[in-house]
This record gives sequence, C-alpha cells and structure tokens, in this order.
Amino acid sequence: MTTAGHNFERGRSLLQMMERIRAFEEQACLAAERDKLVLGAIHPSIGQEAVAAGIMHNLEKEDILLSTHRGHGHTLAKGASSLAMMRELLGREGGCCGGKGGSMHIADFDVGMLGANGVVGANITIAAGAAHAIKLAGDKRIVVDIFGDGAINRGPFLEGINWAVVFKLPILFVCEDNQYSATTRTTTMTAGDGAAARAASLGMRSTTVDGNNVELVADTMAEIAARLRAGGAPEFLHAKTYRRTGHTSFDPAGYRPAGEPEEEEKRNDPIARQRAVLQEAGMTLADMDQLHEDAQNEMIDVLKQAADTPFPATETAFEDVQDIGSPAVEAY
Amino acid sequence: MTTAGHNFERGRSLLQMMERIRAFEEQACLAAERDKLVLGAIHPSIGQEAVAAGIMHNLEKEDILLSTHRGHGHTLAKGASSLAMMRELLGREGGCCGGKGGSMHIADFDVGMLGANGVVGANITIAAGAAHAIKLAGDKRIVVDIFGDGAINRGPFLEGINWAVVFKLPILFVCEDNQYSATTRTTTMTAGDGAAARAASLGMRSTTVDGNNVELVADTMAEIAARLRAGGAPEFLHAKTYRRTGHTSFDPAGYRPAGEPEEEEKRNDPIARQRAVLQEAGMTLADMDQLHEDAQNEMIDVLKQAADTPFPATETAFEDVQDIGSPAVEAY
Amino acid sequence: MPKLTYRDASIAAIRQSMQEDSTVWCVGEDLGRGGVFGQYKGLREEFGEARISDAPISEAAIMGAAFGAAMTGARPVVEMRFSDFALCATDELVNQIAKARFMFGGQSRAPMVVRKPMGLWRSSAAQHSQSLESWYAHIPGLVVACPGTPQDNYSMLKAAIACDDPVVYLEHKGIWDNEGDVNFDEPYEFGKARIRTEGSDVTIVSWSNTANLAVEAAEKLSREGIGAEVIDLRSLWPWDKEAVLGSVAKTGHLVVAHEAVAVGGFGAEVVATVAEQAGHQLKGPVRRLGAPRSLVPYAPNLEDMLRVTTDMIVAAAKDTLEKGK
Amino acid sequence: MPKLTYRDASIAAIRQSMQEDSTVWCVGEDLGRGGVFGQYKGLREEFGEARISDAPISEAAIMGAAFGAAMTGARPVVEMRFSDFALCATDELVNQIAKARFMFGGQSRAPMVVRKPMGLWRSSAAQHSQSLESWYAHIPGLVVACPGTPQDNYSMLKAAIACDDPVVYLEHKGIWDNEGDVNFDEPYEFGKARIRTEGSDVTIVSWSNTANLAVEAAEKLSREGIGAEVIDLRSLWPWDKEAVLGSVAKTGHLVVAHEAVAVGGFGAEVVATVAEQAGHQLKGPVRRLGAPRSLVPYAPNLEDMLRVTTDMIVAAAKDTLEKGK
Ligand SMILES: Cc1ncc(C[n+]2csc(CCOP(=O)(O)OP(=O)(O)O)c2C)c(N)n1
Ligand SMILES: Cc1ncc(C[n+]2csc(CCOP(=O)(O)OP(=O)(O)O)c2C)c(N)n1
Ligand SMILES: [Mg+2]
Ligand SMILES: [Mg+2]
Repeated sequence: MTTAGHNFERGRSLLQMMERIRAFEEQACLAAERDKLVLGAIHPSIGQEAVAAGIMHNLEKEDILLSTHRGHGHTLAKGASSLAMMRELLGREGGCCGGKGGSMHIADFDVGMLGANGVVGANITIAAGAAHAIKLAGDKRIVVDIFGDGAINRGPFLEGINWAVVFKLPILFVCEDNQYSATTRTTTMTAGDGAAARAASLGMRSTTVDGNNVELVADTMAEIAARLRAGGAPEFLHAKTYRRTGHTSFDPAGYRPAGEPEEEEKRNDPIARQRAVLQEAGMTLADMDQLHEDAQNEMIDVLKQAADTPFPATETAFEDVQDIGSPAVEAY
Repeated sequence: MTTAGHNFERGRSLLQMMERIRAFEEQACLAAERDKLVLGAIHPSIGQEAVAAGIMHNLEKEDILLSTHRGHGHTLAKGASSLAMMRELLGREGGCCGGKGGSMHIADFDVGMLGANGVVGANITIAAGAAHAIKLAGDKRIVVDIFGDGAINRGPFLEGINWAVVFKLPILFVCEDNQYSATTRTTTMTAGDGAAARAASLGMRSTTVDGNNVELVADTMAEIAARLRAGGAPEFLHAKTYRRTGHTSFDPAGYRPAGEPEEEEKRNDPIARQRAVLQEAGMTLADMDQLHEDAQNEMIDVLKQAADTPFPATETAFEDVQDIGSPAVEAY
Repeated sequence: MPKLTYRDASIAAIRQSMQEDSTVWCVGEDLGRGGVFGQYKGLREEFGEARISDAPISEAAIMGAAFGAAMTGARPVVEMRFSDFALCATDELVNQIAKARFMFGGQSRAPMVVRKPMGLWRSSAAQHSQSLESWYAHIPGLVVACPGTPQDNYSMLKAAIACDDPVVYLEHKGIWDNEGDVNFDEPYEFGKARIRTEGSDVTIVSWSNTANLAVEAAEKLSREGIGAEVIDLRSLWPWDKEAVLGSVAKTGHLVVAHEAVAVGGFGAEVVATVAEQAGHQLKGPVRRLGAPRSLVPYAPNLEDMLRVTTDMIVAAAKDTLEKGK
Repeated sequence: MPKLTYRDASIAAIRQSMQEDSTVWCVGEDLGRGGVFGQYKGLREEFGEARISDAPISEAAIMGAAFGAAMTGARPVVEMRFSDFALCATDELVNQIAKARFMFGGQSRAPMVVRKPMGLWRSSAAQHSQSLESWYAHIPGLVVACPGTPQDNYSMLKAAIACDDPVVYLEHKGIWDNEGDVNFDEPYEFGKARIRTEGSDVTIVSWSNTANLAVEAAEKLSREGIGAEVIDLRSLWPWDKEAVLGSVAKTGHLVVAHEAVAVGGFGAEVVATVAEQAGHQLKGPVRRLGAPRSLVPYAPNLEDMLRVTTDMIVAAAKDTLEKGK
C-alpha cells in the first residue's frame, strides 16, 4: 500500500501531530477571540507545524527542549498533555504550570520541555547551559532550542552559540524562520545573510531546510540527532517557514503585502503538502480525514474540559517563589 | 633623502606618535608601580602602538573615536593633551575628566574622543549610535570604535554591528587583537574563525592587517576612511597585535608561554619595525633617537607636573551627576 | 481643553517636541506601525522613517545607540515596549547612560527619554508586568517619571524630552485608554507633586496608576467624613519631599501605596524619609501598601492577589486613623 | 579554629562543597588562574577544568548557561567578577532565574549562587564600585547574601551552595584580606542576623563591610559609655526583622548604615519596617546613613566624600540619643 522507500508509519504520525497542533491552536484562538477565556496574548504557529512535528519526532522524552512565546506546537509535539496545556492557556487548576505561566511560559518538565520564554532569545543561553549540565554529568541526552528569526539580532544568540561551540555541547539550535518579527519583516532589520551565515561564522555546522516539508525536517533532524548522540559538535538548523496568522491571535497583520498569507496557505500549507505526500504513498483520503477529525475532536473536548476547570486556589499566588524567605511563610 | 614612493613625513609622524604613546605609558607604569600615584588599575598598550597611530593619523579632530579600558594610546593619538591625561590617571585637578574617571574612563570630547569604557564591548552599540546621530544630522564625520579580541564574545558585538549595517552608518569597527583577554588566551574561548568572520557574516566588509606594521595600518585606514567619507557602508578592521605587558601594570602574566613576550618584543616591536622602515627610507638614527628623547622628556615632564597638581576640589564629587535632582542641590 | 487618552496625550507631546526640535528621534521595535500600544500612531506618516525608526530586536543596541546618539547631538526617545525588556539593556542604562556625564567630568550629556511601559496588564504574567521604579530612583544620574494621568503624560513627556538628563519614563500600560482633559500649556517641573485631592485627616502618597486608585479611595473616605490628601508624586527622582512633609505635618497620618513589590519599593524611601524627618509629627502608625514579595501570576484570580486596591487604601487610611486615636 | 582571610574562607567553602557534591560547578572568566581576586586559587588544580570552568567574556551566557544547567541537575557557582558586570546579565537573573520556578508552577528549581564582588575598592571609579543589594532584595525569587566577615563568608557561602534557591551572593571586594577565626562547624541560617556587639542604648543595623565599621563605631561609643547593639543582618532577603525590632524595643534608638546610595537603599526598607511596626517605641529620630546620590569618583579624595565612615556612625548614634532626650 505504501510507495517504496517511504516510511509510511512515520509519515502518518507526522501528519497526525501536525493535525493535533493545528486543532489545538484553532481551539485556543477561538477560546481567546470568541470565548474571551484566554486573557493574555497567544501566538499561534498555524502553518509552521512541520517544524515542531519533524524535529520532535526524533527526540526522546528525556531529551530537552526549550522554545519561544510561539511554543504550543513544540510543546505538544514533545509529548505534553493537550488538556494540561489548554488549562494553562485558560489559567486553570491543573494547567501545566498551575495557571501561573500562561501561553508564553508553557512548560512540561516531565517530558523534558523546559519552557517557552517571554523574552525573545533568552532561551539560547539557557539551553546551552542545559546541554552543559548534561555534558558535565556524562549523560547521553541532547538538547534542542527553538527560536524565531527575530531572535538572531539579540546578544544571547552570539553568546549562547559561542558557548555551545567552545564547550562542544550536545545541542541543536533551530531558527524557526517565519519571516516576521511582530509587525516587522525581519530581513529589513537583519544585516548580512542571516541566521545560517551567522551560525557558520561561529564555527557551527549549519543546515537550511524547507520548514514546511515535514518529511524533510524529520529526515534532517534524524541525521543531526544521530550526530549529536554520537558525541558530535553542536549544530544549527535554519527552518524556513511562514507566519500565516498575525503576531498574536488579535493582530490583523495588515502590514503584510496583500494576498501573501492566502498565497502561502494555498501553496505551502505543511498539512496539505504532507497529505499529498501520503496520498502518493497510498494513504486514503478517508484515513487522513479521520486523523483530522480525531484531532479536532480531541481539542474541542480539551477546550470544553479546560473551560469547566476551576481557577487555581488563590493561595498558590504565593507558592513556589522560593524556599528561603518565601512570601507564603514571611509576612511582607 | 627618502626612498621613492615612501611618504616620509607621514612615516616620521607615525613613529613620533608611537614614541609618545610608549613614553606616556612607561611613565604611567612608573607612576603606578614605583610612585604609587595611580591607585586604580591601568592597562598598558605597550607593543600595540601602531594601531593607535596608524588609525588616528587618518582621522580629523571632528571625527569620533570610542575606545576601551586599554585606551591611552588611542586617546593620545586622537589629539588629547598628555598632561591632562596624566593628571587624570593621577586623579588630579585639570585631568581630562576632572579626576573623576581615571584611566578606564579617559575621554576628551574636544578632540572627538568619546570615552574609554570599563565594560568590555559596551562601546560598540554606543559608537553605532554616535554614527547614527551623524547620519541623522547629515554630517560628514566618521566614527571609529576600537575594542579587544575578548569583546567579540559579548552580545553588543552582534547587536551593534547589525545595527550599523542595517542603518548603513559611517563607522569603522576595529578589533585590536592582542591575543589575550585578561589571563585567558582568547582563542580558547572563541568559536569559529574569529572577529573578521563574524563581521563578514553580518554583511560587513572586513580587512585583516598586521597591526604592528604602522605603515600598513595607516595605508589601510586611509582607504577605509575615504570609503566611509564617500558615504560607504560601515566596515571592519581586524588588527593583529600582541599584548606585551600583563593585563594591568600589576599583572606578572605568568600564564603566558615562557619567552613569548620576549620573542614578540624582539621580533615584532612596532617602533623598532618602523625605525627600520624609516632607516631604509633615509632617516638618520640620530633623528629617530631625537624623536625618542623628545617623547621621553615630554612624558617625564608631564608626570612631574601631574604629580605636582592638587587633587580636585571635594565639592566636585557631587557635580555633574545630573541637572534635575542633582545631589549638589538636593539634600539626600 | 481637549479630552485625550493617556496614549494620545503622549503622542501629542512627542509630535509637538518633534515639530519644535528637529533633533528629537524616536527609536524602537515596530514604531513604524505605531508601536505595540499605539503610542506612536501617526508619527511615522508625519516625520518619516529616519526620525521614527524601527529597530531590530536588540534592546541593548537600541539603548546603547540612543545613548551614543544623545552624546552626538540627537535627542532620542527610546521605546522599550515592556519595561521588563529594558532589563536586556541594564548595563547600557545604568553603567553607561547614568554615569557618563560624571565619569567624563561633565564633558557629555545624555538628553534622552527611555519609555518603559510598566505595571500589571491583565494576564501578562511575570515577564511582562513588573514595576521597578525603585531601582532607577536608586541610580544617581537618572531622573524617574511615573505619570498617572493624560495631563501628566503630556506635560511630563514634553518636559522629559526637553531636559538634558536621561529620564526613565515609566508609563503604566494598564491605562492607555484612560481619558482626561489635557491643557497643552500646563507646565511641569520635575520634583513637583500634584495634590490630587486635598484633605486634613490623612496623607496618601502614591504615583502612577495607583494614584488614581488613591483618588477613588479618597472619594470613598470623604463619604465617611474623612479628608484624605492624595499626593501624586509624579516623579520619584527628584521627589517632592516638601509636599509630603508638609501634608504629614498637617494630617499626622501617612499611607503610601504603590503597585510594585513592597519590599525595597520606593514606598520604603518615602516612609523612611518621613520617619527620619518628621517621625515626631506622626499621630498613628505609617501604612505602606505594595505587592507581596511574590511574582505576577497569569490566572486572573491569582493576579488579583498581587494588586493593591482602592479598598486596601481605604482600609489602611482608616487603620492609621483608628490606631492613632 | 583556623584563622583565614575573607578570601580563603570562601575558597574553603567551595572546596568542601565540591568535595561533598559532585554537581557543584564553578564558572566564570579567568577562574582557571584563580579568579580576579584569587578567590578560586587552588581549585582548578584539585577539581579540573570541567568543574572550574573558564568562560568567554559573555556575562549573559555565563548567567544564562548556569541557569540552564541548574535546571538540569548542576549546582552552579557563577562568578561575575565585579557586581557591576552582572548588569550585563540582568534579564537572565531577574526575568529568568528569579521567575522560572514560579512561572512554571513549581516544576523547576534554580539551585545556584551568583557571586558578585561589590562595593568600593580604592579608585575603581563608577563602573567598578557599585553596591546594588537593594535591587535584588526587591526581586521575588532571589535570596540576597552580604557576608561581612571570614566566618560568614565561609558559612554563608556553604549554605548558599547547599540551598535550592538562587542566591545573589555579594562579597565586599575591599575586604578580601581581612582575617578572622573560622569555625567550619558553625551553621548558618538565612534570615538570622549576627549580633556583633550587645548594647542597650542604641541599635545600629548594618551589613557587609559597613557592619565592620559599625563594630568600630560601637567600640568608640562604648569608650564614651554608650552601649551600641550592632546587628549585622548578613542576609537582606530574608532579613531578620525580629532581631531589629527586638533590639529597637530595648534601645528605642535606631541607626541604619550601609555603603550603597541612601536613596532607595535597603536601609530605607529597614527604617520603613521599624516605622510601621515599632514607630511608637522610638525615643529619638531614626538615622539612616548611606552614600549621597552621586556616582563613585576616581580621585581618592573625591571617593572619600561618598564613604560612610566609623565617625559618621558614631555621630549618628549620638545624634539620635541627643535628640531623644
Ligand atoms: C527581548 C524582547 N524584545 C521584544 C519582545 C517583544 N516581542 C515578542 S515576540 C516578538 C517578535 C519575535 O519575532 P521572532 O523571533 O521572529 O519570533 P516569532 O514571533 O516570529 O515566532 C517581539 C518583538 C520580547 N518579547 N522580548
Ligand atoms: C563586561 C565585562 N566583563 C568583564 C570585564 C573584566 N575585564 C576587563 S578587561 C578584560 C579583558 C578584555 O580583553 P580584550 O577585549 O581582548 O581587551 P584587552 O584587555 O586585551 O585590550 C576583562 C575580562 C569587564 N571589564 N567587562
Ligand atoms: Mg519570526
Ligand atoms: Mg585582548
């Protein structure tokens, strides 16, 4: 039933993960816009799902991931519970951060996801440090840090990558290049040849991929992961994609050239492209539609459940600040 | 009397400036070690004088210079008064910063020298901003910022250079590479191919020179300055030199390979090399010795005068903090 | 007198300053599209991209470059987007900008305004909600402004742009839409508080949006026959000690309220100053209100636990009056 | 009991911690050669370069990487060289390290110590002399330590390395050579002050090197028959309110002295707390000593204008006693 050479099971599972990410974010946007249940900003990755699915497919639970403000997809693909994540977006009890972080600080340490970050670029040095601890401990795990194209203009990009190369740490840096930083076309504010050129100048092996081709992302990541696990030097992956939504779910993004997102959706949707690949490989449309429907149902249900979950107990506002001199025990 | 093609007057003046820088720093080190008159740290540039002399030869007074903690030579070559500088090192009245900055904050705004800096790399973004103001005002001045090889691992290197290229500012960044950062051999902490490769990855035209060949530095700078004055894009100069002294005048620098500084002094002293060039070009040894002696006499005298100058009036400790809410007028 | 929002008042201040002085230069991320809170709307169209400059996501470079420009003839207005991101440029602000004039013996000035929208903004969580005004008040060389009303956001921003010192300009991001009358001719002098309500029973010292809550508290108190004098400091450095000491001399009761964490907040400075200089005039215990030393959570009900409210100010005022009897 | 310098006491604390726990990892510039003040001397030889790591001049990466490592099983001791340079890593310390455990709902810990040598060190000028302890006390999530003696630099550093919170560890760079007896078995609990001298006439609260000056002041006062109780807070968060309030209840007179700028310094917090909770027990005006709100100059005679001295502490103590009569 499958074409020769194509890993059908993997392809199906990549599609499934992309469908789940898409459905999760569609529901999250509805929760924000329609239901006003998400009060903070959310940053959808609709149209960028192949990066998350392709990379995470090659990571073990013990491997470590750090991400950005636009990190729902990465987190879900790393294995976090969609319900705990949706609860977090809605600030509810049982949210993966107890309702204290929200979308921009989503994290699930149990699956090695050490956090999105509200500060652009900040995770680059932190991720290098996670890899440093792994090396110090003689562990075999690897680290992936994902950031946007805008982050390459911040100092931590230089400092964190230099660090990883100097100490030869088991880490992959991924620039998920969706061409925009907030309302700015990133190239207008970026000198030189961009992410990969900068990484190369820092002595790092660097690969550029079509980030909307999930099979290619997965293939590339498989090779990189193998090299890192074999004790190789840190690497860089420049994944080219496109931000189909506004910067946040509330941003109409009128600053983009007319027709650009529509064109991208038509021509370059990673889900549609993977469906075509799988159809070619012999998967039926009905099977694929089923994956879609399952994902939709999962996330519709997850939103319902999250909306029915109570807010956190108010005393948790003073918990988990610190052990010593905690506001939970200290008068202030 | 001069060999064909050699600009004798320029060569002589380059030698003279190097002699003055050398003599100034020798006296400053004596003031620190022998006389205990300099209480803060000083960072000598002995052996690196060709960078200062060669670059500054091509700057006008109105052009702007920013420098580092190791900035005596640059400042003197930009035209600052040796007496005001020595007074500053001794923390005296009439010091170029009124005795409030000392060696690490030496500055002379009257000759366009906008300051050394005690924070490694910090001047890179500041210098870009000075060039930005020049461009906004439609001025014709150019800016030079000099920093060490250690500074290329700090975030401002990336951010400041990206900025200068994005806004196409009239600035030259100079990495004065003396191979050490404090007690560390810089290459051991630097990934990739170093300063010039990084600058190139940021879209900058980059030139590497033997920074102990003062004629070459001056020639190269003449071309760069011409391009910048003609409205060209910002550029980068990687000047290779060697730190002959310890990090500070008090550092015995035992961490260097045995014989390394001696070998450098013998083989690669910029003053000795320029003397050889000038001898070849027909300058007499007596003439050259006279330059040396004049420089020595100037700086011996300058140290004497500085040592005889009183400390600043104590009320200046509260002056020039700010106009609004100044401690000079506010009780605290 | 036009009615303007807090946001539009700031735009008016910038527009007028830019019209009057061609060296004023605004720089920050996404300014061309009006800034993240719309607080630069329309300015790109009027002044062009050289003077309303977009920037890369490089807070250190934005701050550092603005400083270099300020030393070289420009008058930058720097946009930090959220005051939290300004922490990426702390060396630039604190080690460079604040210190240069002094270190260089008076050779330089840094005439620049650093706009840093601060404070709670519903469910923005711990990295987008801080109020760190007390940090900047502690740093010699900096002027610190915390406007709480449209009028003040107009006149203080104009004054900040006109002055030759670096001004840390902390707008409160929760009140961009607040409306009020704005008199374009009202002057502002740093270090002069605004007496928002007069009263002789209790002095309430505050700033930024909490001053607005203090005014509400004073209204509630007045319905119970208690006269509260609300002093909106407006600038924290310099700050109006005379107004506070004068009011305390009259009322003998002091409440200080702010949104920032109480421990190490600027309220401590106000209370300590009063204790040192007018402790004997106090008729009841001073009351200091600020956030507990916890972080700002995302969930709205948790976030509310960190807020200083109108009712808390009312209660504190009554408490000091009660205990003073 | 061995006599150790303040510097060697810290080395002993690190050595013992590293022997006991293989996850302790020191990282910073030039550590291999013993650190810029020699405060890592001998450790590279004993523990090798993986555990005593040199670093590039990348304060943001040093801080950020140490944090990432702390979340992943290491216990980093971070060296910032001069506390001033730590401002290059403020986002990392304040927005990331201090907030992560809370933002992530308790999923993570950041067991790390950030060593930041602070304070005046003859003619180091404005960028190498700051004392910013009040900043860190204001940030929820951080523990703040200011040891003033060899004993405390031993026991506090050991406790800091052992604890699971991020500790901002501010050694005073002017006293590396101070000597004192060090009892390796003396325990330390954060938030417990040390009563350096007992007395019942006046309470002097201080920390870091200024506590040493306060002890000298107490000796001078005792020669004049005045009994000063010197409370060395040692940690500013948490800080020992009980000790201070208890002492003030006894003496009725309070002097707070520190090296940092007075405006917005932690002295304000101490005074404000006493004013709120024990204002009625004060028998004279409180006195707060700190640097004027000016920058640290290079020339020695100017630098001295910024210092809080033993004599100033003596005078302040006498003044509050005098005025209280
Ligand atoms: C240091 C910092 N500066 C500015 C911001 C505001 N901000 C949030 S997301 C964003 C754009 C980031 O662009 P990019 O890195 O390309 O990521 P994307 O949003 O496209 O995924 C900006 C400017 C921030 N969060 N942190
Ligand atoms: C941000 C910062 N980190 C550390 C230091 C301490 N420090 C002063 S000079 C120096 C070495 C700088 O090396 P390099 O840039 O090569 O300049 P050089 O001293 O060789 O001229 C260091 C680490 C500092 N001043 N600033
Ligand atoms: Mg992007
Ligand atoms: Mg060097």
